[in-house]
Amino acid sequence: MSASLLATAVEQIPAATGVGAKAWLLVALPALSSAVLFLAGRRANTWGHLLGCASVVGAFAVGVALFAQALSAAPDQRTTELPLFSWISVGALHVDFALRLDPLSLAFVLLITGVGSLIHIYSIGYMAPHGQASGAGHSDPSRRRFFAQLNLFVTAMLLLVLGNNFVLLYLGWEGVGLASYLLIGFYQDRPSAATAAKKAFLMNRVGDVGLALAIFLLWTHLGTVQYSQVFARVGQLTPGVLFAVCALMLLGACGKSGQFPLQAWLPDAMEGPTPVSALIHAATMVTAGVYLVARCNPIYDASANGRLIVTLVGVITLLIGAIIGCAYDDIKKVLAYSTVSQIGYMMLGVGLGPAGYALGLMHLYTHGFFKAGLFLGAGSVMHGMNDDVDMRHYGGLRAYMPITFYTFLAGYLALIGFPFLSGYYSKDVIIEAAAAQPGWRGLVMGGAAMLAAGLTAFYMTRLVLMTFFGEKRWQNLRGVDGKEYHPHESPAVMTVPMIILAVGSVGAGFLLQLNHALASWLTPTVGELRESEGGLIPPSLVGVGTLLLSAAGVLIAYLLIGRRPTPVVRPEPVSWPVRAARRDLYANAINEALIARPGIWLCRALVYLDNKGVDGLVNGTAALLGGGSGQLRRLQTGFVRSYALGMLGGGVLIIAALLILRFGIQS
Amino acid sequence: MSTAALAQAATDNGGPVGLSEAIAFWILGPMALAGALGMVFARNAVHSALWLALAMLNLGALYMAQQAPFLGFVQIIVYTGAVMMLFLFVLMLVGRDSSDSVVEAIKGQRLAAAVLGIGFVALMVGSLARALFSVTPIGLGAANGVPSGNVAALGRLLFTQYLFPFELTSALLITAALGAMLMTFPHTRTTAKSGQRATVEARLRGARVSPLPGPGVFATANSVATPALLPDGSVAPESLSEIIETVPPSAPAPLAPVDAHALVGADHAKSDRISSGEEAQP
Amino acid sequence: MTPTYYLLLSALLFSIGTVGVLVRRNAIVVFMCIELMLNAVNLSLVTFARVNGGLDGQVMAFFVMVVAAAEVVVGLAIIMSIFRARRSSSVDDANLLKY
Amino acid sequence: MTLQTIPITVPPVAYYAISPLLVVLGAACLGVLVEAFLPRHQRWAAQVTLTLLTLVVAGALLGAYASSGAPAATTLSGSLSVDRPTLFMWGTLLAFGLVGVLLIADRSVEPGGAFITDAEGVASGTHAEGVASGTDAGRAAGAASAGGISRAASRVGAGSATSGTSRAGVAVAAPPAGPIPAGTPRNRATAGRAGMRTEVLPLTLFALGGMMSFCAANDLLTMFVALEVLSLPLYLLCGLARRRRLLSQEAAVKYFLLGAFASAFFLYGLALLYGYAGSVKLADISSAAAASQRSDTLLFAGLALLVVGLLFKGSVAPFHTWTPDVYQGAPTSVTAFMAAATKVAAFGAILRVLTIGFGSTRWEWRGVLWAVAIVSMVIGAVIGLTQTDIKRMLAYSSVAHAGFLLVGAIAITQRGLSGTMFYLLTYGFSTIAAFGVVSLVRDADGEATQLSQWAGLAKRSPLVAGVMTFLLLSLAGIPLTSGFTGKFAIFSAAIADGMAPLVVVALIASAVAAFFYLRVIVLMYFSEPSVEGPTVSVPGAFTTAAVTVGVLITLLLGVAPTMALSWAGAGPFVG
Repeated sequence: MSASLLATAVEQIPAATGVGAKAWLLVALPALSSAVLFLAGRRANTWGHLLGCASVVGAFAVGVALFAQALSAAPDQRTTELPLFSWISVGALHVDFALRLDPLSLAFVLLITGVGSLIHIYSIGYMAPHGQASGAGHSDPSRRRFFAQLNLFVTAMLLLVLGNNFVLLYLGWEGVGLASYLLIGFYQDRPSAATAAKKAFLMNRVGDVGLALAIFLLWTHLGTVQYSQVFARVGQLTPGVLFAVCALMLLGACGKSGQFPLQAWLPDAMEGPTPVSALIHAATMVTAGVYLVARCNPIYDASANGRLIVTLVGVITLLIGAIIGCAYDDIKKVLAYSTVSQIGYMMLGVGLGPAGYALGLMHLYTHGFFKAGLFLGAGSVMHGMNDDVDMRHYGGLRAYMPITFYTFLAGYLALIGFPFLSGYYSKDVIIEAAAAQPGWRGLVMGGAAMLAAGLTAFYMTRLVLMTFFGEKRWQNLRGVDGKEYHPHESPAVMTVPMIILAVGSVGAGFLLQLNHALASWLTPTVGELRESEGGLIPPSLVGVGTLLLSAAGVLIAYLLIGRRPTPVVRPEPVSWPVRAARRDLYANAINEALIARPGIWLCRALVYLDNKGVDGLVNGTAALLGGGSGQLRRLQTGFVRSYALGMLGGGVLIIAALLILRFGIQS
Repeated sequence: MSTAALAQAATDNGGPVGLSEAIAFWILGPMALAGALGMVFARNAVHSALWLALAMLNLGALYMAQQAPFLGFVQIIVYTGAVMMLFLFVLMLVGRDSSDSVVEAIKGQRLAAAVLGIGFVALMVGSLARALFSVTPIGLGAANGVPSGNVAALGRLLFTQYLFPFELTSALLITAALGAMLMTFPHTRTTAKSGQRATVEARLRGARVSPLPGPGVFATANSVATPALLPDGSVAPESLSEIIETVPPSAPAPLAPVDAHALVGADHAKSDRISSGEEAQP
Repeated sequence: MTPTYYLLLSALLFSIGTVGVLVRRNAIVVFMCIELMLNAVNLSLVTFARVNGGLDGQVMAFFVMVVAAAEVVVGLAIIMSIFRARRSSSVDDANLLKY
Repeated sequence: MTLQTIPITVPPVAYYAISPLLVVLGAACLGVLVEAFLPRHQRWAAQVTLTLLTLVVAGALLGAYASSGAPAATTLSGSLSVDRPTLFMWGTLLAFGLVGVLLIADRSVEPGGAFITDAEGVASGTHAEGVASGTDAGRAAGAASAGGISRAASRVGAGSATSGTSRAGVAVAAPPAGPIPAGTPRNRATAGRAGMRTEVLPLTLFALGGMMSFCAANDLLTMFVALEVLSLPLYLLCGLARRRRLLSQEAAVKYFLLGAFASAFFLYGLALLYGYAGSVKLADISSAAAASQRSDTLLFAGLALLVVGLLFKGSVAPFHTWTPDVYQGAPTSVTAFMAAATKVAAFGAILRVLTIGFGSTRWEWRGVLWAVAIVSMVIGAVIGLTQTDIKRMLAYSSVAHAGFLLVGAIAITQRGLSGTMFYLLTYGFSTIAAFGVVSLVRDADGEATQLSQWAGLAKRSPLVAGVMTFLLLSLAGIPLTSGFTGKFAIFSAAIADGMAPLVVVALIASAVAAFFYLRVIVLMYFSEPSVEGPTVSVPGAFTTAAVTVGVLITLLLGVAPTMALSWAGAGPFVG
């Protein structure tokens, strides 16, 4: 079988030259730094964070050089490979440790190292040992450890996107999972952090199992795991296998990217330090699922059903993410659900196939900027507010932290798709492409995406209003540690990255869509961007409708929150939207009955499901395993005779099973 | 029944069971079975050993009936004569008076054992009967009939076909000898054993000549943990027991912070630690 | 009558030995039960040798005896050593390692 | 009847092929002689030199023979089969033996070695003498310093400080038991003075020789004798720990009784198969299965009983129950050796039996072993979650790994064979080094094996914590470690053989198992060390070498496994 497979000509990918031959530095720099920081111990306390930053900035420089080199080459010459060494080679199985430098991976390299550099720099300030507000129990060793782990993450993430085969991808996949686990549980003294880390780990492993199975399937059916060869032979797969591979990969993507039904770990992951939330759980790692689908575009191109399930997952996720985002008071949780929802847009984009790969990736890119900026802004707010995350304790902060406010505002406007900011260019095109799908699909997908855009505008406006406008509710309060709040602007080492990201949030979208810059850059990898046609909703209406819905979202948020004081304590027993809706909208009884009530119920139901259903499932699984373990270990009574009894029982069962299997069936 | 008659039965033919052998089987078999059952049910360990010896003797006779005279004698002389006596010897040394109590400590153990035992018998009997009742045995007439007989034929096999396992058993025997020494033979002390004279000198030149005061003398309780009191009411330091005092009364290990990543709660972990620590065995 | 009855007797003895291991508490008696199991196997081997018409079964039974003898020595040594430490040869008392 | 002599022809022996085995067994006998004739103070050096030399020489002979390209063959009347898998497993066993002997021979981590000493170990095991000498020691200490209650009180303090977590120390309070509490002055003094019992090294060699015979055995009788040859020394070694005598002895008793019980099952299986096939050669059983006119009941009942014995040695659930207790109670260096090498021997034998003897009937037994593999993976992974002792946790990890190995073993294809053998190699080195690290983390009472005592270890010794982290990641199967490549090899073989559901279970089980490895990592790095926490011993050259070798090979097999994989896949079994 393998001989005939090998006979099929696979286009030979040229080896990397010039700067490309140095691409291993990308991975080596942060890896080395991480190893040094892990092993150096106390000695590195004073300079550890600097080394951590320098390595990522260095990697960014290499990435820029690579990008420049690729840019100067002809589009069909931009894909190169850099074989480092033969990793596993036995019989038919051949796995190289080789880097694949192509437009897709380079785009990710720039994002990871670029945003990564900014967040590393920001972390110097955020994790500073002497700041009064950067979390409990900080001291130098924890900062060094933080940078070691953050560098480990960057290494793994770069391997994930740079590998030229699925096994290397899996290596990075596991690596980022591990780093993410460690970083979520960074504040070891908080039980909730440990729980969140555990949950993230478990749900990620569920996804990993899917990815591993998909890789095994590809390997057994194609005899190779290298991208170029797998993609060249996709035609040899039967439709059943093809769909199974698509579905299993999607499972992996769902686990890593926090997509339905494995979304619940992502909001909990906000237990980690805020820079981690910005880098890992907003800009890079959680987009690995999108990367996976985009990377495997030849596989998904071959399976319409495979694409369909991707879009379905995307649509469901973007809706529930947006709805649940309306319900939280925790600033980071709102942003986290927003991330879930935005990644849903990306999944929807890449699930559209050739019509959407570039769009999904563009949104990934712009989202990387503005969501990282928003998280850093949230971190800055928390930094000034004694690490409080409850928006109800904020209010009127714009006067106290102006830089944070304006950078945050830029990210906010970009996210809700304010015209000519980056979100406008990237999100609206996905909505348009989705709406342009033929038949009911366009209607459903486009409609859902537009609705979610309105919801996005609502919850983000609410967040901004509650944080930066209105009464200074914190004046009469004390933090959990009993201290008064003294909001203040963050140091320059934190604000500068925020400013840079804000500039990116404003301008990136325009630049990337100029002459379809990103789309044509990505063409060698994901193919030509194809316009889809045949949607039931006219394209012009989609754009206008999205804008109108967003404006309506902003307006409603202003009416509900901006015009009236926000209770400091979340009203009980009814949740605040109900009360707010009753007070402000009761005149419009029909409106309430038809729209607000069901909306609120849906919202509550989803929050309930999310908290009780998925959380319950995960925690239940953990409890089941733990409890099962506790019960099962009681079988290990310590009595030799019990053990012998168990052995005899096992033996009798085996004899009986063998005899029954052999004879019971026949005679 | 004499062994000669059994050997007679063994020499004349091959497989089919003759009448004399059948009679022998129906006498010896039940006796072996009785020996086995007696071993399991005898409460005294020594009785168990004797019952087992009975079973083994009968088995030896059954070997002879089955054209295996050499094995039969080895069984009786080596197994019953030597190995079982070794058992008895050790039993006399260590476990003679420890009759098993009637109460079963592990819940459901006897019932489960009986059920599994019966199940096992049923499976084995079923498969053996199904496989073999219709098979005609070939018999060892030919194999044992070589000029030098059963023993030489066995020896021939041992040194040709089974040469390697035979050599390998030497490793086993050396291990056994080494192990017995290692486990049970207390070596000479590294310090010279002190004689009577040295002991006397040590005592007379030591701090105290008289015996140590017993616990509880002049005290309000007769527990060994209660120190003796001197006439002035103070505690007699010599009466403090070293063993009891050096061991903290309840010694929970200094617990490290509860492992937040464990899947069980703190109380669970604590109970583990207690139960996995060494409790006094009743 | 066929030699199969020997095999049935052997199966019975083996099972009795097994049950004995499960219900007896004195380590030495448990060990004797294991010896009974080995003896039962020997009976099977001898009978199979006769049924198959080859001496291999008898040789194997011989090997089993040798192995059993060595095992007895090691086993009794181990039981002796734990008896010295605990003053008990009950297998139920050796119960520190659990869960 | 006249006595008549017929000359017998000695079966041909391929001495070159089996020279590694002969060297190991011969050196073991030589070791016994050394023990008998050399004066006490020279024995340790002589035995260690002899043992290490033996392993190196055997390895060199093995390498020379393997590279000579000699065809696979059976020798000694077909008792032993020296084929490519045999050579691979012999190499693996010799390597584990070398690393294990380094750990066993180390005398610097535990002063005087981890095994009982001449006078102390056995004598303190006896009740009367132990209590008496303990009392003597106490009185001597009392007489030496100034008398009075304060003195006694200070002894109480010292006693509780040193025996805070001491198992042996607490056991003193139990009326029937009375070794010297670990950490009492006398124990320390004698420990420093007296050497360890050097008989452990010949015993280790005997066990190694038994393992080598076991996985090369081509008939069931040889396999049975080899099983005993490998088991008896291990039973003894388990009971020889210097510290925590009660636990060690209990481990020995449990291992012995259950091992003898399991080998009786193996033997009964052998008898039934002999009855079925008229021979115990694996190839004959296979051909009889195709041709015999007897009912297959004997074949399958025999197989089942045989498998019970083999699975017991491989610690596959539900025959794993001895594993946690014995791994915990045995001296750590013995546990390391046993965990790595016994697995190789057991799975080597399982592979051979299933491939050669029962390859033709695989469809009948496969489903049953599926179930066994699933049970083993689930039990190992789930019960491991709540363990509080690191040795016990590694034992349950071993049970889970046994399940993974069984997944590879029941795909009796060439790829399954090579994957399983490669996995044995990777697992063995990781686990042997992990136990080596465990032996380094100590407090006043010896090894600190409670997981809670490992909290914050990274702050005390980043290097040891780092090494342990790496090994645990390997056991969890994280890429770039050998654990990943091993799992990859096994699972891809199983998928290729159409066992996808089993692989799904295996992946989930490994995901669950990864959790308890991570838990240790988190504990080491993210928890504050307790004040009275364990220290990390500065290892002697031997332990350093052993752990270093284990870590390096774990890394090497993760990064560049090609060579080992191709060795493992060099050829099929020859029966």
